[in-house]
Amino acid sequence: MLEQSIFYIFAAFLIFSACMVISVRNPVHAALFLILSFFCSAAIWLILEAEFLAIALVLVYVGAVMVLFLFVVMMLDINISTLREGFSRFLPVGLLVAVLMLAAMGLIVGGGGILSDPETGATGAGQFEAAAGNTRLLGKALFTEYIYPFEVAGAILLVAIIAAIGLTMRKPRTQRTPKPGKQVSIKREERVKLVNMESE
Amino acid sequence: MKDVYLAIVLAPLAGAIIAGLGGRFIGRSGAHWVTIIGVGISSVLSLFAWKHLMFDGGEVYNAEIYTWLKLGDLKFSVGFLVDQLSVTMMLVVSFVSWMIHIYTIGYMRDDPGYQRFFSYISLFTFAMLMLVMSNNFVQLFFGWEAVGLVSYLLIGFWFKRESAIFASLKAFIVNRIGDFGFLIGIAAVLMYFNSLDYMQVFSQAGTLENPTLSLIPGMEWSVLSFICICLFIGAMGKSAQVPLHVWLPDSMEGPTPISALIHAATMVTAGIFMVARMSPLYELSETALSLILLVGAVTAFFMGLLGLVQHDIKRIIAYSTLSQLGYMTVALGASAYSVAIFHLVTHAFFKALLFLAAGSVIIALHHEQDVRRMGGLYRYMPVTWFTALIGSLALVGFPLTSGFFSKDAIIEAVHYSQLPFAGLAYAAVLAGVFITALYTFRLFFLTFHGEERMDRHTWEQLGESPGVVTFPLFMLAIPSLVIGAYLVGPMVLGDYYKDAISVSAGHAAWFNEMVSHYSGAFDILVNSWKHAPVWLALAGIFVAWLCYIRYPHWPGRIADMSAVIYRLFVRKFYFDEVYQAVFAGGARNAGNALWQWGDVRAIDGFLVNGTARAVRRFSASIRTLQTGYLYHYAFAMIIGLLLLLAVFVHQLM
Amino acid sequence: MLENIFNLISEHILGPAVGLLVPAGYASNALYTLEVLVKISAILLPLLFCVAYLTYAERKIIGYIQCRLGPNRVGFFGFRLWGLGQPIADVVKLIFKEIIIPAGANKRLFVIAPILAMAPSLAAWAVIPFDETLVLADINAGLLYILALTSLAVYGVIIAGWASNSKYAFLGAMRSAAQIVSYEIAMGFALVCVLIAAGSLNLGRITEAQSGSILHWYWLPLLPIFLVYFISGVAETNRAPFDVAEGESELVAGFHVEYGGMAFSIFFMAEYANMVLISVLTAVLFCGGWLSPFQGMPFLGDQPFLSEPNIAWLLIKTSVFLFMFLWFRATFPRYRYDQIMRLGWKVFLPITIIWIVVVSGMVVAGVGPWFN
Amino acid sequence: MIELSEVLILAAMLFCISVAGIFINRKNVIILLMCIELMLLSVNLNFVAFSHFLGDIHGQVFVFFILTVAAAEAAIGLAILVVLFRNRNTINVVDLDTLKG
Repeated sequence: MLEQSIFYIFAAFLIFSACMVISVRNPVHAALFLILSFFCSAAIWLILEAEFLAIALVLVYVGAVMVLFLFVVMMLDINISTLREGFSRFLPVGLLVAVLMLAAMGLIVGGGGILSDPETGATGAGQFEAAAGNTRLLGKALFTEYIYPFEVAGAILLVAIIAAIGLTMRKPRTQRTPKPGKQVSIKREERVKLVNMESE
Repeated sequence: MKDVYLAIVLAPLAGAIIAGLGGRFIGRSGAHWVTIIGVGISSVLSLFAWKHLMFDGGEVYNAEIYTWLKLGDLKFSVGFLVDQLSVTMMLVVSFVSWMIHIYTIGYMRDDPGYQRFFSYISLFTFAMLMLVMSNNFVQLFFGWEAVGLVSYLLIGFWFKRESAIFASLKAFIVNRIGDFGFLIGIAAVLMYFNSLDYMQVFSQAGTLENPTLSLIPGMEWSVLSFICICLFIGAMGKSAQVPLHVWLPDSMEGPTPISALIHAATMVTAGIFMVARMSPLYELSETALSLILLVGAVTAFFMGLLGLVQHDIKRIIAYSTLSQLGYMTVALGASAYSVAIFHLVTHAFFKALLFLAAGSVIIALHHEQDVRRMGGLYRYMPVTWFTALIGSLALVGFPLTSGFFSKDAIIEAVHYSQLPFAGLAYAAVLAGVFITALYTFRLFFLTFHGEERMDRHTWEQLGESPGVVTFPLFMLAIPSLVIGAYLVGPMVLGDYYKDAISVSAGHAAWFNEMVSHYSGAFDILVNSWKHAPVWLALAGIFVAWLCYIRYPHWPGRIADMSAVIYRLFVRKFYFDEVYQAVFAGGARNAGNALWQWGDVRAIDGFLVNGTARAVRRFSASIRTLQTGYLYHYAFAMIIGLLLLLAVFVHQLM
Repeated sequence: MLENIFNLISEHILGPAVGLLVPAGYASNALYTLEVLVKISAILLPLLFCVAYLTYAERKIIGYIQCRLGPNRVGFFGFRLWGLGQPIADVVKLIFKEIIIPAGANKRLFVIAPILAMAPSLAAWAVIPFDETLVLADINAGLLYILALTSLAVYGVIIAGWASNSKYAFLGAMRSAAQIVSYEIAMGFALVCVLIAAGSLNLGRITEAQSGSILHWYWLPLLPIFLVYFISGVAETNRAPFDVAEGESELVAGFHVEYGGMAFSIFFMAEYANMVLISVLTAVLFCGGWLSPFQGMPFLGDQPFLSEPNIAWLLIKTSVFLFMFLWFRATFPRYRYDQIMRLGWKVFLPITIIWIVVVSGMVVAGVGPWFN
Repeated sequence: MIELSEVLILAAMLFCISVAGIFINRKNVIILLMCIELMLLSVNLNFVAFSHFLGDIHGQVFVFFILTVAAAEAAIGLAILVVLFRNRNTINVVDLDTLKG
């Protein structure tokens, strides 16, 4: 009962923030709402007993990826008004497509318990070992069964790092630093030129 | 004897190499000395070999010297077959060549390509000797091609003259056509006899008399006829028989010694020699013999006609060469191989003599070759006049000269032959005698007698040629006079060739009938007045006297009266024009068509650029789908997803 | 002891109150909620009090270090009492000051920003174990939770800087954000070392894993990590010598230059609360938390009071680290910005990564008294 | 207790909202990226839900990997965006059509 109400509250927040993400004018606000939606889904994942992933979502997405997003959004001097062109024009189309898709998905989901046993209606919910802990289970799966994909994921991240750096790095500007030794050793003749002029 | 034969072949080669590669070091005199000595060695040794074979009872030499390569059972080798036939050829070739070497010293005195020229003619001698001494088809083909190559080099010797280059190319290409047939013939020999050695092939020849092959379905050809005709096509090219004769008159663009050596005495006789050498094969195919007879008759008659209207002194002789080669071919066709070779020998001497005499005239007139600008030269060049007279009489077949015996023998041999076309050939060669006499003495009278038509400058410097020129003239004039009388006994009436030439019994019978009328050279000479040829020759000489000495305005009038025929002759029966239009033009058109349609349109246009264009057109239409706007792609994906979902829902329902 | 007090309060005050106010069907839920709220306030109220007096302590200590007296006027009821009334006076003053929102500022975010800054530093206390049993939420992934919340601290700064619509504030915010994100990585890796050593993410477990003696605490086997963590903590809180986000000399006051009154005081409190949090965490993770330093020692270890685990030990350790924060501020000059980044990326990160390998090796090999 | 379908419908709504977001914010690359993040979030939500209701940890493993790849994607996407803005001075999708046919 409590769990369900918490789920609904977060779900409502999630939907609200997602709607805001796609509809607000300012990209900074959109990013902030996206952060909120990540938070909400992290909370939902917690309810669904995926603690590690929930925290990882916050850690990775909210703590790192979205900071990057905000960085970029804030740093780039974006002309918002031109980007909003056609918003209202495409709103009906977008809504139509979304509604159609939602209807289709709803038909599929509502078409009958996808996971439950057709006869008993039982699901496997709550079958995780209580004592083991989500992180330990996930770690076991990752480092035994999925060790190879895990390594590949690491390689992908490495490539992403290199790519991001390679794309954005600019050559350091050549700095002109004063050299005191040279400044001291300068001679008067090199700098001052005496000119004889007739006075007018 | 092997060393002697090797020396005969290699001495000219050594001379050619030294003169050709080292010409700069040994200088002009070094070049002519080394080559003349080389050819002299082979000439003297040939004489020795001839003597050895003929009088000392020497064995026929047939052996392999060197194996070039082996392909399974097939063996390509260098070997010599020196029998009565080839030793005769060796003697003639090397002797004439020797004389011409000496003559060249005088003729080419001022030419910058002196060493090169000596190298070439020496190399030519080597190639010709290789050809005649060969004991297998590959070496024959090697010599065949080598003389062709040297011929090409020599015709184009004055490579700055455009006409010379054109002529050399023409000779080369026309010879290629003949060589193609020749090569097919050799390939067929290899295919059916599985050997390229003469003796092995000849010994098996009888087994192939009946088998047939069909190149075109439904047409059965005798294998042997096929081989013989193919080989004869080669001979047609080399010996300039109609219709592959067109290169020979043009080859007169080369220096005169070359005209004498190659295009009169030696190379063009290669075809005659080859057919004679293959007599065991030809004897088995009457089809081939008939064809030879026909071709020879046509060449002998019609090419002689062309000689009547030419103005270039060398070209007149060249047409006479064609005509005489026709005579030899006719003899071959009549199975009178020995007579053909006999005429070959005599012709080599007197035709070389005529050419060299013409060359002497040309020297004296500062390279003026047009007979209309000559005349009355007998006063200034008595030696040349005298030797040229001997050569002309021999060519005409005046009794007692060598030409009389050989030509008479051919005419009689054809007379008794009973092959198809024999009658036609007989008429042709008879008429040919008259024509020969006519054009020969036309040339002679125009050059040496009558009005002096050369320009003043030339006239002032007229004089006899130097000794190196006149010496060979004498040396050739002697055999031109006497060799016929000397050789007619053994060669025609006797058993000179022994096994070198084989004639089938049926054909031999006709020939023996002819032979039976005579008992010796004197007998022939005495009975000559009973035969038409002598009277025809005399008539020809008389007509020539009438037209060019007595009434010089006649020829022009005759030409005007028969303008059509005259033009036909002047244009050489339009052979060149037809070839130019049909073959050269056809090839050019075919090439153009292939280029325009095959290359530019089909390959470039359709296959290469066409695919590219198709891709470009296709992609141009496809490209409009790609707006480059991110959201269009996103829409596409989303709508695709929606469709997928719809399908899924539909299935679920 | 504290446990018992709480139980008494729950039984005798909360229970009847809920019974009076809430329908019977929801009573248990309501009671539970109420209990949690009470617990939260039991942690937070002392914390805020602590924060208030930390400011006093800072001024006093730095004053003494700099041969000054520090605040010494405001007292209670006419007594000066070494200026102990100063924090109270400050609070009263700030509460009654008007909050000025600059023109062109994003009003809502401007207001939310200080709360966002404050909230994570308070929320993190939920998993801090004061005792074996005395912890608000004894969750398994406690360390991760801490990590996640510390990473959220950056939002307050960023939003404050952006919403102020001022270039100084924005520059400070950007600096702060980059700095926090950078040091968070070093910090995260340091925590990974700790969790490898302890084999648990639960902070209580980690503390217990260190029991034995002062030499069993993780400061010794993880000495480089201990230093890295603490220094990164200083950087995370934007304290001197890493306080370029405020950077009075060039940015006036950095991200909160436009703030005044209570809004400013909340940023101020957030900063100090963060300091306390880092100090507590350092104590828990590396210095044995509530464990006695005299445990297992000859002579002193036999004393019943000295050797027993006690919340007092945690408080003492925390105070020591807090003192170090103040000490740093009084001692070190401010880092240049590129030096800060260099330190974070090129020094701390490699050290932590190498030490992860070392610790893993030690754990596998079962080195010393720590990893058996 | 929460039903699986409740979570799934929540995820579906989230997905559809992000689809709508892509439609209506078609010019702003940053919002598009955010919408993609939202989509991934909804997918992850599904995975977590299935994992929970099946009692199978593998769903969460997948979420883990998705998070990894999505983080990489976001990093590179933003890097590209920054470079884009530096070079073209705009992030308006309409102006970024150099690759069109």
